[in-house]
Amino acid sequence: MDWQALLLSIKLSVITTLILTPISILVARALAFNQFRGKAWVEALAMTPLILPPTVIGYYLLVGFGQQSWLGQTLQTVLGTPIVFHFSGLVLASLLVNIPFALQPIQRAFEAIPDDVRDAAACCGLNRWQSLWKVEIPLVWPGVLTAIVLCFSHVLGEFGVVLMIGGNIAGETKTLSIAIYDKVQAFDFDAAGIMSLILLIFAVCTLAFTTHLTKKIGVNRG
Amino acid sequence: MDWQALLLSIKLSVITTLILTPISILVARALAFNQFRGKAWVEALAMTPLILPPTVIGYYLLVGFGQQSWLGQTLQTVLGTPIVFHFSGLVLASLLVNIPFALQPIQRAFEAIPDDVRDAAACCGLNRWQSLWKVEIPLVWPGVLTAIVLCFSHVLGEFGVVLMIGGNIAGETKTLSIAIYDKVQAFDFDAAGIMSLILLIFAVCTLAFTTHLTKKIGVNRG
Amino acid sequence: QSIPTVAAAANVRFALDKIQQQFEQDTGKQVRISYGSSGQLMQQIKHGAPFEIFLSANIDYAQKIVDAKLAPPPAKIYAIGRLAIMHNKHVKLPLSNNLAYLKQELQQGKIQRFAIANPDHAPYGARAKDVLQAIGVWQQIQPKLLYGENVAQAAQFALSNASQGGIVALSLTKAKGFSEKADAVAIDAKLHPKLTQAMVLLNNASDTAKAFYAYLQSPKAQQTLLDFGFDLPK
Amino acid sequence: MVEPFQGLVCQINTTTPIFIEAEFDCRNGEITALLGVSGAGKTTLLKILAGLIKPQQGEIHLNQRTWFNSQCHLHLTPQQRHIGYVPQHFGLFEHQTALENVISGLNHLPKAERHARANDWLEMVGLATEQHKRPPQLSGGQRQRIALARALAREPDLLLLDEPFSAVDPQTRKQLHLQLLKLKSRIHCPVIMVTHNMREAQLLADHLVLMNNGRILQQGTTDEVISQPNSITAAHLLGNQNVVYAKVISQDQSKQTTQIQLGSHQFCLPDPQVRHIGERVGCLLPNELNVLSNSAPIAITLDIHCHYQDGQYRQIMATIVGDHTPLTLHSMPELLRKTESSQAVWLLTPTDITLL
Amino acid sequence: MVEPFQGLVCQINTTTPIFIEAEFDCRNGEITALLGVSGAGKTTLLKILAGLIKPQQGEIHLNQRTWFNSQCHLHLTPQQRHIGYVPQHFGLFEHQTALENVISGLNHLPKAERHARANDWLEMVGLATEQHKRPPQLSGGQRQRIALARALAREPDLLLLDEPFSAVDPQTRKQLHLQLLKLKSRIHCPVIMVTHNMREAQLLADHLVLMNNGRILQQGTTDEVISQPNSITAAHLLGNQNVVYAKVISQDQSKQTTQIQLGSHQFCLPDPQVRHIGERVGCLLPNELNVLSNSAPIAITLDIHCHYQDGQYRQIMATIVGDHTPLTLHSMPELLRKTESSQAVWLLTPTDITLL
Ligand SMILES: Nc1ncnc2c1ncn2[C@@H]1O[C@H](COP(=O)(O)OP(=O)(O)OP(=O)(O)O)[C@@H](O)[C@H]1O
Ligand SMILES: Nc1ncnc2c1ncn2[C@@H]1O[C@H](COP(=O)(O)OP(=O)(O)OP(=O)(O)O)[C@@H](O)[C@H]1O
Ligand code: MOO
Ligand SMILES: [Mg+2]
Ligand SMILES: [Mg+2]
Repeated sequence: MDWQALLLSIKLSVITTLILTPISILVARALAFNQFRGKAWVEALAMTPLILPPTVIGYYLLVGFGQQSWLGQTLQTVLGTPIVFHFSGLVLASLLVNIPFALQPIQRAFEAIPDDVRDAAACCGLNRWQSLWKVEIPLVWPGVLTAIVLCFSHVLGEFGVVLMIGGNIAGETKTLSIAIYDKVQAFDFDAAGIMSLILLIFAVCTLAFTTHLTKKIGVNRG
Repeated sequence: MDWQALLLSIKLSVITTLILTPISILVARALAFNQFRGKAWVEALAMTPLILPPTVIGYYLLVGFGQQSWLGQTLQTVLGTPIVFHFSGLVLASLLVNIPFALQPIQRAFEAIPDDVRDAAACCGLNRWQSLWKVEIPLVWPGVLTAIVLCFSHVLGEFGVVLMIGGNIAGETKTLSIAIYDKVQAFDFDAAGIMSLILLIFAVCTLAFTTHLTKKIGVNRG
Repeated sequence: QSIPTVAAAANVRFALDKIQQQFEQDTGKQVRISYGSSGQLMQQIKHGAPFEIFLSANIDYAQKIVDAKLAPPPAKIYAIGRLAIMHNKHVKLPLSNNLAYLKQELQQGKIQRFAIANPDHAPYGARAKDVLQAIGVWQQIQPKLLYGENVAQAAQFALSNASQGGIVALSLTKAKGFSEKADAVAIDAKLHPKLTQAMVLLNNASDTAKAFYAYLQSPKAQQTLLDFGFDLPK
Repeated sequence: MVEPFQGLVCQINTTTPIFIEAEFDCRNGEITALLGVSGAGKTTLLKILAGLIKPQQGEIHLNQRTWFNSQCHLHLTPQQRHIGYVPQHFGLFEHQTALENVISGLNHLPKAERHARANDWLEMVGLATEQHKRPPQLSGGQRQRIALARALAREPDLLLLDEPFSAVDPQTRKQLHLQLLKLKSRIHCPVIMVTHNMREAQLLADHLVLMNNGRILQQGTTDEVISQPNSITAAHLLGNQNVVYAKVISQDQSKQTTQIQLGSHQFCLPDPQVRHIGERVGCLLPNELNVLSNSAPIAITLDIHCHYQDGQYRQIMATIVGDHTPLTLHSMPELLRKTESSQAVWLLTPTDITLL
Repeated sequence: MVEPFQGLVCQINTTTPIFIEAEFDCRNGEITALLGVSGAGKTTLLKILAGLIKPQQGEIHLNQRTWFNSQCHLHLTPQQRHIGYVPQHFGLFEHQTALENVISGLNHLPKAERHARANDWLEMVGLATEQHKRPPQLSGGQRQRIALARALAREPDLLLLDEPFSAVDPQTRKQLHLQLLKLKSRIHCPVIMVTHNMREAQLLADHLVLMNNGRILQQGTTDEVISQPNSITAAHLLGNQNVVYAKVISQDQSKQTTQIQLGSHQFCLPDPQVRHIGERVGCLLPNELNVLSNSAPIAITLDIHCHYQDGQYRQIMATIVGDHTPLTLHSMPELLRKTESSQAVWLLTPTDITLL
């Protein structure tokens, strides 16, 4: 078992989730409550990482954030390190790839808030922030929880993009998923097997939990 | 542009979708209409490929269907070719990985059929098959279409598993996604760029289409 | 008649591409090639990958295929590989064949990222590791190492100016798209054990595969290998 | 020779999916209305009759033919029962036109006849001109009528209607009532109709079955049940009734009378039942404020909260002094003018009040 | 000196989100009922008054204070308007207890006072004992009352109620009506109440506003509007009315009379309006079958489809011979006994019938 890789994966998951969740809450709220031209396109764009091949994402990150690009050079000056072959690059990639996992459940949850509840909040004199904190967030909480669980477990398993822009640096960019691949390449099936088993169990439990949660919410709402 | 890889990817997508769709319709129907113990676990299991790392899936396929395994050897004797590092292996992997993409939308669609409609069908004297063909399938059709589009585009982009059990054989297991990876390794960023662009455009269009479709169904039902 | 597949170590990529082209011109027959690290390919063959020729970057992996009775002996040595140290043209650091500057730059903290192939299953990675150990910087450089899945990916990593270079196969640095972007210097062969590259013709090989196997040993193919910086076996 | 019973006989008893215990029958050509609060099990009972749900015990027969018998493990499917069913939410096939919907119910006819038969029935419910529209393009009332036509066109052995007029505006509802009344003479099967609406039941049904918590609370002819609810729950179900609670003060067993306290009033009523002192009992009061005579022995003082003209009569909302249950009463307008103050005296005889 | 108008004045005109054109006012302490079919724009109008939707043109004032003026680009937010709003589906905060829900509406009070005030109002609507339950644990009627308490506890300047008694059973509804009637004297603000229920409007409202397709069809005091609907649509909205269509046969401009054909009957009616020959006009007929006198000049033959006892009176469903619009009538029982055949003659004077 490659504990360092597991720890790195968990660190990546935690950081990604911590950054993505609050942003997703705000964006999901905006998408749920506002109608505007081209909204379907924005939503489609936000879903793109779900079906876009990881190699394509990897390619664009490599080209877009590599040092040959203007963006990559700017970021390097700002951050002091290059983005590719660096943990910060993985964070960036994870953020990008997990947008749909974070956004979708929260947006659905916001959309499920009846208009009447928001109207009532406004008419009770609650301003936008009070309404968000006291009324909306408690109501979308199950959606947020689902988003967190999905993001977390999905980051844990991210592979293709990391393979392309990570560089497989132990303790820095060698995540559990890469470690498994590595072990398989090096014929160490036993080690790969243990790590796979851990991720498999984690994935099934996660999903049983979220399915259960979703059902419960469905029942409560229904 | 690697046309052979594109063709192979499309072939893989078509075959996977053709196999998966009818099976998913039956399974989704069973899951939607029946309550049984452990159903939440079955549903969680069916969702697992969505968050399970591709390397883990790849590992298990390799171990389960590789020539060193009993199953792999039996299948090889039956089929005449090995499963891993062979097109049939990719089909198997795609089927597995795409279960959630095929099952979810169809199951949701079946669940959305009001009980009253199915009751009315039975009371109109339609037997189970007549009810399925004449009433249920037309009603879940939008869900089936979503499943087809999602599956198709997701197979087109599958990477991690294919990398592990494909073997990168041109015309056999070298899909577009792998071809991009290969081109990047051959420093041929231009070719990789064109292929990435094609997949990107395809993904965005697909999603805009399905989002639009989902919205339209929502409106019709609402 | 299906087209036979050749599994080849990533280091012969550009040379073999050219040989394949020549072969197709000369014979009208076709082969297709899958590149990977030698270890990965050997393991895929053991799991039943339908390759008909295996060009390893060392002799051990080829021998393992023979030992597993998947190919008839002997493992045929087709080239002697050479390593090169390289970096992107934008990296304004000097290169030398004995890596004299590398040690210095490491101490000055000028090296943040340095690419080699994964020594666990890519022979070129293992030899690169030998080189780094030979010049006594292994401990120091290890945390900065980018491991390519195979030597071609290592070269791709090294080519990016997000790294300060890497140790890759000399043959890769001779590729067209490469020399415009990067500087490379061959590494003194004395710094590492010899990269004896061997190939085998697998049991299931078709006639075309056999023809290609023979073609690889033809003078024309050997000339191409020489052009790409390989040494030939005596 | 005695004619065998022609119609539906149902006697079932089950605890899954919910508790249902029901024993009743319905003759061919008669309408039985099923009343009960939401969740009483009305839809479930209908589904059991349809064969959609299998009860645990009991028997169901139609015209001497057995549809269900738990002892012989006999359970005909809905397809075998040949019924007409209008589900609570219509259950229309949204991808089919009105005509196709009706045709879908005609599997038992030869293919050639179906089209003509469906057309006939669409005409009968006044939808001939809408036959090529799909349900989403039709109004609630029109959809309802398609569902009705689909059920009727089957010429079923049993017609099951689950709140068949729930989703339509009052005008259309009136029209549909009229249509069903007209059809009543043409339908030769038992009709079981679920409704929440007392007036609808009164208008259409021959028999009433009141349900609560899966049990039959009371059944009988419509007039019988309405005039004599046998419990407070039944009285509440019948809706328009004025039920208030009173407290038992004393009881005279020999005279069979009970002294009760109603609000701040006390009086004696004939009452065959044995009561405990202090027990709360329901009193069913009349709907009319009828103060013509002065001879009535019971005088109840009412707080009148508001009154308004409703056709020829004056509708009043009032409470008994000392109680807070709202009562709805009507009276002749001239009567109320006399008592335009916010209080009125209601004169009743003991037989006007029923203790439950 | 003239008192300035105390209450709500609304005059607005908009095409987004839907077309709404409305001009009306409501004094403090009075209740205005908004009636209209589903989709008429009632909820939208309420949301405009609440400040949740901004109309394109017009003005809204409350007690001489401007809430909205399109010309000055003035539009107060709901928060600034200080209103009490009970949305159509209550809009309770499901994660909060009944008490917390009411407290949520009391932002304008110092923190220390909120708890006591909320408690008071929960008591007022009879929910003191349920204060720690969350909405999902409460019945529809109880939820309704929490929403009402939350709106009322704010002591708002304007109270907006969107079908506030829609989701409760008839018994609870009666109780809530009574409560609102009692509160009416304590509320010193205008109350705008949406309802589908004519009886409710009659019971509670001082004024009626009838809406259709975003326009005000008719407004006035409750009695006025109910007794004199000014159009067929208005008559339909008022529900219980009997409206049938007749055909204009001829018109005598000098005598201001119109000859119409109703079913298979023809007769002359006073009518100030100019009609086209052959035009379809609505006739508003009375609700009573009143055949006491023989002197009435108009005799209409009715097909009686069914009749049943409703309290003291007999409820009848009938159609005019030659027409198929269902009419609901009531009569004294003894009258109907005379005509127990399926036909009856209805004697009317020309003033009993209103042409629309
Ligand atoms: N399959 C089922 N499994 C468990 N509970 C059920 C099932 N079907 C219905 N119920 C429950 O049984 C109760 C009675 O349901 P039913 O639909 O028969 O009521 P109903 O009398 O038709 O009410 P309504 O007037 O609201 O239609 C409800 O509480 C419902 O939630
Ligand atoms: N934001 C909106 N955008 C577009 N259309 C809307 C919007 N809100 C409401 N509508 C439409 O406007 C019409 C009137 O809606 P509204 O809710 O005001 O009706 P209502 O009179 O309250 O009906 P109900 O009695 O069913 O509550 C409906 O057809 C509705 O679909
Ligand atoms: O087998 Mo390699 O050429 O060292 O990657
Ligand atoms: Mg029901
Ligand atoms: Mg509304």
